[in-house]
Amino acid sequence: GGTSKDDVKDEGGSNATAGKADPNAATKKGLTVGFLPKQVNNPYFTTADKGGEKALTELGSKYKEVGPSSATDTSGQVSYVNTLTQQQVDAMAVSAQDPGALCTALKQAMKNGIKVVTYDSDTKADCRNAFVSQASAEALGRTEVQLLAEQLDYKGEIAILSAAQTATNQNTWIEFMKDELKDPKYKDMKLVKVAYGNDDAQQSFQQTQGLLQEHPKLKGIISPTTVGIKAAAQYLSGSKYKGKVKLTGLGTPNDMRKYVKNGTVEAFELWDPAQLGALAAHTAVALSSGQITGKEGETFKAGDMGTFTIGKDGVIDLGKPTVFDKKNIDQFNF
Amino acid sequence: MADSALTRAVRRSALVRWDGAVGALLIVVLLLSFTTVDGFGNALNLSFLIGNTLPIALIALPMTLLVVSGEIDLSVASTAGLSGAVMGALWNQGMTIETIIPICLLLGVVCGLVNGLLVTRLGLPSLAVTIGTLAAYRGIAQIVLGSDAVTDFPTQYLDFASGRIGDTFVPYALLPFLVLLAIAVVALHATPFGRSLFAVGASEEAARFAGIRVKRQKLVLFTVTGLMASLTGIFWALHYASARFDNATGLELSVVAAVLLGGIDFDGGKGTLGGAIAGVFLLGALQNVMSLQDVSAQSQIVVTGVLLVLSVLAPRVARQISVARAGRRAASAPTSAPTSP
Amino acid sequence: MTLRSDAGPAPVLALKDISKSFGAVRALRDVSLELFPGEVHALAGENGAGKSTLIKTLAGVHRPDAGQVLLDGEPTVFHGPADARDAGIAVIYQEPTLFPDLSIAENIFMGRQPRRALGRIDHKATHAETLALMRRLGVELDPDRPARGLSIADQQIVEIAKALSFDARVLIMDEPTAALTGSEVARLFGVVRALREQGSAVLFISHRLEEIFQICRRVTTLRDGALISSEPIDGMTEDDLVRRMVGRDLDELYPKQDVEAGEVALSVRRLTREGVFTDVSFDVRRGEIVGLAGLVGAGRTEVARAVFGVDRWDAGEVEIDGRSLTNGAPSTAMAAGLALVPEDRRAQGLVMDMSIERNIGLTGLRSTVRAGLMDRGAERSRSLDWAVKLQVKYARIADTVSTLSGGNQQKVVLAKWLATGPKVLIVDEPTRGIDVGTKAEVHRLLSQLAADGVAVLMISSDLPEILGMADRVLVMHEGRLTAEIPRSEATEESVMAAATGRAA
Amino acid sequence: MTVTAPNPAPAAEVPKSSGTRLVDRVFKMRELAILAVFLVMIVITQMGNSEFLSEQGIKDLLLNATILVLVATGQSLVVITRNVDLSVGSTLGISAFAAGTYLQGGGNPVVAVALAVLLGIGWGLVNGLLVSLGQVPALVVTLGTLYIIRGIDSIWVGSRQITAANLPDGFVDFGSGGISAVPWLALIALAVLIATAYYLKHFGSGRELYALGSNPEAARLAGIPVRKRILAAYTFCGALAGLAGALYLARFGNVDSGTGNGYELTVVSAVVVGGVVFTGGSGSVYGAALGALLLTSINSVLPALGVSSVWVLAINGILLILAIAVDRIVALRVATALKKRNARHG
Ligand SMILES: Nc1ncnc2c1ncn2[C@@H]1O[C@H](COP(=O)(O)OP(=O)(O)OP(=O)(O)O)[C@@H](O)[C@H]1O
Ligand SMILES: Nc1ncnc2c1ncn2[C@@H]1O[C@H](COP(=O)(O)OP(=O)(O)OP(=O)(O)O)[C@@H](O)[C@H]1O
Ligand SMILES: [Mg+2]
Ligand SMILES: [Mg+2]
Repeated sequence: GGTSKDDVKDEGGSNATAGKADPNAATKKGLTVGFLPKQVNNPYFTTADKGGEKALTELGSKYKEVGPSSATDTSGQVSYVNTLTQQQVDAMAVSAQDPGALCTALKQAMKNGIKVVTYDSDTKADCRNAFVSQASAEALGRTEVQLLAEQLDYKGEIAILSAAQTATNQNTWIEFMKDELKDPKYKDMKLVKVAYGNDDAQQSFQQTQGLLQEHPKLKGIISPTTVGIKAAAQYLSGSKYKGKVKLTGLGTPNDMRKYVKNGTVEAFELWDPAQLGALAAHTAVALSSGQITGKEGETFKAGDMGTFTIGKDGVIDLGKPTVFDKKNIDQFNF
Repeated sequence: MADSALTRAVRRSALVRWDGAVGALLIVVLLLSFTTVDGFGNALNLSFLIGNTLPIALIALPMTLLVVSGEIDLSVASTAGLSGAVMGALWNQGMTIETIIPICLLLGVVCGLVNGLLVTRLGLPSLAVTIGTLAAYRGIAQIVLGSDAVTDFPTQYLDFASGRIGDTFVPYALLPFLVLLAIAVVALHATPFGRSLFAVGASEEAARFAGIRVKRQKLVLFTVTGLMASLTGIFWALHYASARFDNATGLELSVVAAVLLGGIDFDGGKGTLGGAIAGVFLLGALQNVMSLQDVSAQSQIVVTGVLLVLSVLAPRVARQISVARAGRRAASAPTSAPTSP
Repeated sequence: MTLRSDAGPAPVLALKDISKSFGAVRALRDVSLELFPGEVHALAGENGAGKSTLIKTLAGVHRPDAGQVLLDGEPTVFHGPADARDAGIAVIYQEPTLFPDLSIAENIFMGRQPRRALGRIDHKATHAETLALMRRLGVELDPDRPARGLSIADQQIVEIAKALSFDARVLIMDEPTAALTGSEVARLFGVVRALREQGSAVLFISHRLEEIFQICRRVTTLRDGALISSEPIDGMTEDDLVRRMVGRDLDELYPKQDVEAGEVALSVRRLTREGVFTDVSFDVRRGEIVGLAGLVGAGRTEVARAVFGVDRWDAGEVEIDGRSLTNGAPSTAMAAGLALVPEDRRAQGLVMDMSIERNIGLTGLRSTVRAGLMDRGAERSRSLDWAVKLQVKYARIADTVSTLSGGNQQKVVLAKWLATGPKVLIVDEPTRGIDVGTKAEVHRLLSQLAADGVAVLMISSDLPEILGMADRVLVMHEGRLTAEIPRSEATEESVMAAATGRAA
Repeated sequence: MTVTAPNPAPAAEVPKSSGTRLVDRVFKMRELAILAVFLVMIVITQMGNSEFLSEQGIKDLLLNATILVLVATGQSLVVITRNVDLSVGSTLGISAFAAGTYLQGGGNPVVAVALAVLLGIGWGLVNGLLVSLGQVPALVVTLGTLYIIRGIDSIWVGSRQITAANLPDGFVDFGSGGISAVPWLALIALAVLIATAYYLKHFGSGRELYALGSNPEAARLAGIPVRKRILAAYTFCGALAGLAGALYLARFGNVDSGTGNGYELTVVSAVVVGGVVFTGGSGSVYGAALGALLLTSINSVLPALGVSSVWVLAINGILLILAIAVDRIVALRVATALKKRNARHG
C-alpha cells in the first residue's frame, strides 16, 4: 500500500472561484485590504504597495501592509497570512515567496470569507482568487531578448544572470527567452549560461565576474531581476568590460540611471510597480464587491487604468513593460 | 578563583530563577494577550501560533541537550531543508510517502552522524564543523531538488501537519511533540545519561576521568539532533505543503536565540529544558501578538534583540543586587568574575 | 634585587585584625600577621584554615571585610592584584595560573615585558631573561615552548620563575612544593635562601612540615580562620606545630598495617605507550600497597592514565582479576573494579562548577539508579556518607566544589572514588595539598582498604609517604621501570638511586 | 626531607630543542597550509581558464576579498579574547547606509568614511561595554545586538536605497580603481592587516589580548586590565566593520536595509578556517585574512571554472570542513611526532 504521487494527481488545477459575478454591483467602500509583499523594506514592493495604497484611498477603502523582513522567510510569510486572517481583513494582496507554502493558510483565509489576490509572484491557482501579473511572462521574456539582440546586432554569446534558482517568475521568463532565441533571426546568438546571483548584490557581482572569465567571448548579459542587473552594471562600469559587454534586463530607472548615463547600459525595461500595486488593489476591491469572482472572461474597471479582462486561470495582465534608455529615463522616478 | 566561585554560586541560583522567570514571563504575556489583544485568544490563532512555533521547539529539544554538553549544531536548519528536499525529490519519483519518511529520517541520522564523527573523532570544534555542514547540507539539498517546489503531498499527511483537533487550539502535531518533550525532559533531568551531560559540559576532562564515555555520548547527541532536524524538515514540508531546497533557512538562529533566552549557558553544563521550551514559546507568542498588533517586522527584530540582551543582563543585575544584599559584611570585590563567552 | 642593609625590625607587610567571609563561611577572623625583611615566615594550618584566603587578601585578590593591610607601616588598600604587584609583592597561588597558549617566557613576563623604543616588546631580552631564570632554578624548560601540556610540576616551576622575575620585596608562596620532588624543592630552597640573604620577606605555605622546619624562621598557625600563634620556630618540634594546627595530638603518621598479600588483582604486562613509557610490567596483589616512585616526568602518571584507560596504550596488556581490560575504555576499567584518583584535581578530578554531592555522585551514576532513572535520595546519602567519612569541610553538600579549600577538594576526589568500592585503587599524589591531620586520615584509610583486600597502587612524589606506606616500591626512570624494592630494603638512598637512573 | 639532589640540569646554555623548532614551524604552517590550498586552487583554475588570472581577474579576486578581510581582522581580535561579535554584519550595513546618506547630499568622501568608522566604533563600544561590564556571554549579547542593529537599520532605512547614481563619481571610481591589478581598497585592507598583526605581536597590550583569551582568570591575577582590553577589542572590531561598510558602499555603490545581512556566518567561517580558535588565546590575523581570501576566492573560482552555481554552496561547505579537518590532522600528526621525538631526546 502507501500513498504515492500518482494517487494524488487529480487534485488541484483551477483557481478558487465561487459564486457568480455581478458586473454591475456597487463598489464597496470602507473595506480593509492587507498587502503582504515578499519582503517589506524592499524598494520595489514599497513602490508597488504605495500604488495600492493610493488606489485604495481613492476607492474609499483602507490599506495596510504587513510582511516579513526577509525574502526567504517563508514561514514568516505564512504567519502573516494567518495574522491577516485573524484580523479579519476583507481582502489580501499577496506576493508569494513560494507557490505552495502559503496554500494552506490562504485557503484557510478564503474559508473565512477573505478574498485573495496574488500579485508579482503567484501561488498555485487554487489558493487564490486572482493573480495580477506584472506583464505577460511571454512578453517580458521575448522583449528582453529583442532588446539585447538589437544592441548586439544579433551576434555573439550571451548569458542570463537570474535571481534564485527557485524564483518562479524568473524561470518562466527564462523559458520564454530560450524559446524566443530559437527564432532563426537569432542564429548567430548563443545562450551559453544561466547563472544565479540569488538576489544578493555580492553574489550577483561574483557571478558576473565568473561569467566573463568563463566566457571571454561573452557579448551580452540579460538580468531579469532588479538586484542582479544593478550588481552586474556596477561591476561592468568599474571593469574593462564597460560598454563592451552589453547588459539589459529588468531594472528600476532610479537604480540604473547612473549606468545608462555613463554608457554601461543602453536600455532596459520594467513595468511600473506602482501600477501593479494599484491593479492588485482594484482587483481586490472588485472581488470583495462581487463584481468579479476570478473566472476567465470576467471584466472589471480599474479606475484610470481602464478595463481589464481576466484571462486563463484567473490571471490578469498589467500590460506591456516600458523600455528605458538615455532619452526617456529622466522622466521616471521610482 | 575564590571570588568568582562565589559569584558563580550566586549566578547559579539566579539562573534557576531565570528559567523560572522566562516561564513566568511567558504566562504573563499569554494572560495579557488573552485579555487585551483582539484575535489572540481564539482557538484558530492559538493553533497557528503553536503550529508555527513547533519546528523551532522540535529542534530546541536536542539542541538543549547538545548545548548542555558543551557543543552546538548550526547545521540543523540545513538538515531539515535537506530532508525536505529529498522528500520532495523522492515523491516526484513516485515513491510512496510511507517509504520516503523513514528514508528521510535515516538521512537525518547520517547528517547528524557526520557532524558527530567530525567532532568526536577528529576533535574539531562543533561550531566550525557545523558551519561547514550548514553550507554543505543546504548545497546538497539544492543539488537534489534544484529549483523545484513540491507541493502535492497526500492530503491526509498535510492535514495532520497543519490541522488541528476539531475546533480546539490543539494542532494534531502538538501531541507527538509533547511525547518527545517528555522524553527529552526525563532524559536530561532524571537519567544518569542526562546527569553526565551536565558533567561533560562543565568539564569534559573530569567527566572522562569519571568513566563517562564522552565521545560516545556526544556522537549519540549529534545523531539524535540530526534525526530530530530531519523530522522537523518533514514536518515543515508537510505543514507548509511545500518542499523546497531552501526550506527552514535561518531556523538555526531562531533556535539558538530561543534556547539562549531560556537561560541555557553556551559554555555548557547549565540549563533546563523547561527554560528552553519557555524561551521558544515566549518568542513565538510575542511575535504572534506583535503581528496582531501591527508591530512591523523591523520592530519585532529589535524586540527579539532586546529580549536576548536582557536575558543575560537581568540575571546579572539580580545577581548584583543579591550579592550586595548578602554582603554588607561579605562585600567581596565585585571586580571578580572572569569574562568568558 | 634591591639589597637592603637595614633589615631592621619594621615589617614590610602586615595584616591587622583582618576578617573575611564568604557568605556564611567565615574564612578569616581577626587575623594579624607581620612579615619582616630577610625572614622566611611559615603559614601553617589544616585544610580550610584560611591560609589561601589570607594570601589572596595580601595579594589584593580579596578585599577584607574588616581590618587593614599595612605596607611599610602605612595602611593600604589594594584594589586588585595589579596594585599588590606594583607594591612589590609577588605571589605564587596554590593552583597554577598559566596562559596555556602562550610561551613560557611570555607567561613569566606577561604585562611586564622588557621594552624597546616606542613601547615595543623586546622579544630577545624576554627570551634571555627567561633562560637566566630557568638556569637559576636549575631546570631545563624551553622558554619558547607553550605552557599547554606542561606537567603540574613544570607549571609550578614556571609560577616560581614568574614570582622570582619580579625582584619582589615580598614573595608569597602557597604550597609551591606540593607538586615537586626533592631535587626541585632543594633548588627552590636555595633560591629562597638567596632571596632571604638579599633582604626579601618570604611567606611560605606547605603541608610538609619538614620543609617548614628546614627553611623558616617563624611560623604562624591558623585554625578555623582564627590566629592561633605566631612564634619563632626555634625550639619547636613537629608535634608542637601539629598540636597548634589540629588542636590535639596526632597518632602515628603512617599507620601502615601489615597485611598478608592475596592473589594478584592488577597485572600490567609489557605496557608501552610510544614516546611516553616502555615495557612496563608489574603486579599488585590484594591487600598490598605498592608505591610508584620516580622523578617528575618519569612517566608514572602516564602509566596510571593508560591503565585506567583515559589514554590508549600501543602495546601490552592490563588485567584485573585475570580478565584483561579494553584499551582506552575507562568505563570498562571501572566496571572491572578499578578506580583512579587523578593527579590534577581541578581539571581531572572534579567538575568545579558542580556541587559536592554531584561530584561524588558522578562515579555512582550506575549504582544510584532505579528503573533507569536517577535515585536522588540514594545519590545524596551516598555522597553524604563519604563526605563525612573523609571529613570534608563544607557548608552545604549542594555547594559547588569550587568554594572548597584545596585540601577539601582533594578529599572530595578521594570520596568520589572510594565510593565506588574499588577492587584496585590507583592513587596519583593522593595527599597533595592535604594537611597533616587529614593525611594521616587518608593513610589510615588506604591502609584499611588494603586490609580489606583492596589492591592499592600509590604514586607519590612525597618520598617519606612512599617509604612509610608501601609494601613494595616500584621506581620509574625515563619511562621505564628501573627497580622493585621490597619494604625492608626501601630507603631514600635506594629509591633515589633507582629514580635517577644511577642503579638498576 | 633529605635531598639527594642529583643536579638535574646542566647549567650550560639550554639548547633550543629540535622539538621546539618543529613546533614553531607548525605554528607557522597553519597559515602556510591555507596559503598552499589557496595557491593550488588558483593554479588549477588558471589551467582550466586562462582568463582567470588576467589583470582584471586578479583585481577582482583582491577586491572580493577586501571587505571580508577587514571584518575578519577585527573579528579575530575579539575571538582571540575568547569572545565573539556576531553583530558585525549589521554594523557593516548600518554604517554603509549612514555613509551613503551623508554622501547623497554631496558630502566629502573622507568625512563619509570617518562617519562610517565612528558609527562602527559606537556599536563596538556598546557590545564591548555589555560584554565586559555586564560580564555576560558574548554570544548572546552580540546575537542580541545583531537583531537590534539590524532592526534599527531597517526602521531607519525603510525601503530607501542608495545607488551609485546618488554617490559622487570619485567615490565610486575609487571603489573599483587601483594601481594596475591592485585595487585601492585592497591596499587599505592590507595596511590595516599589517598594522594589526604588528601590534598584536610587538605591543604589550596586544599580547595581553592573547593572555586573557587563553586564561581569563590568570589574566586578572596578572593584573591585566581585562575589561579595558575586551572593550578595546570590540571597539576595534566595530571600527573595522564600519570601515568595511564604507568600502562596501564604494565597491558596490548600492546599499539598502538588507546590506550585510547574514554576513556574520561568513566572517566566522573565515576566522575559523584561518585557524583562530574559538576558545581564545591563539591564532593570527594573517590566518584570518588568508581564510577570508580563500573563502571569497572559492566563490570566484567555481563560476570561473564553469561549475554550475547549484554546486557552489555544497562545495563551499565541504571545502570549509576539509580545510579545518586537514589542518587538524596535520597538527595531530606533528604533535605525535613531536612527542616521540621528545621522548627520544628527553
Ligand atoms: N570563593 C569562596 N567561596 C566560598 N567559600 C570559600 C571561598 N574561598 C574559600 N572559601 C572557604 O574559606 C575557607 C578557607 O579556605 P582557604 O582556601 O583559605 O583554606 P586553606 O587554608 O588554603 O586550605 P588548604 O590547605 O586546603 O589549601 C574554607 O572553608 C573554604 O571553603
Ligand atoms: N598533557 C600532557 N601533554 C604533553 N606532555 C605531557 C602531558 N602530561 C605530561 N606530559 C609530559 O610527559 C612526561 C611524563 O609525565 P608524567 O606526568 O607521566 O610524569 P610523572 O612521573 O607522573 O611525574 P609527575 O610527578 O609530574 O606526576 C613529562 O615529560 C611530562 O612533561
Ligand atoms: Mg589553600
Ligand atoms: Mg604525575
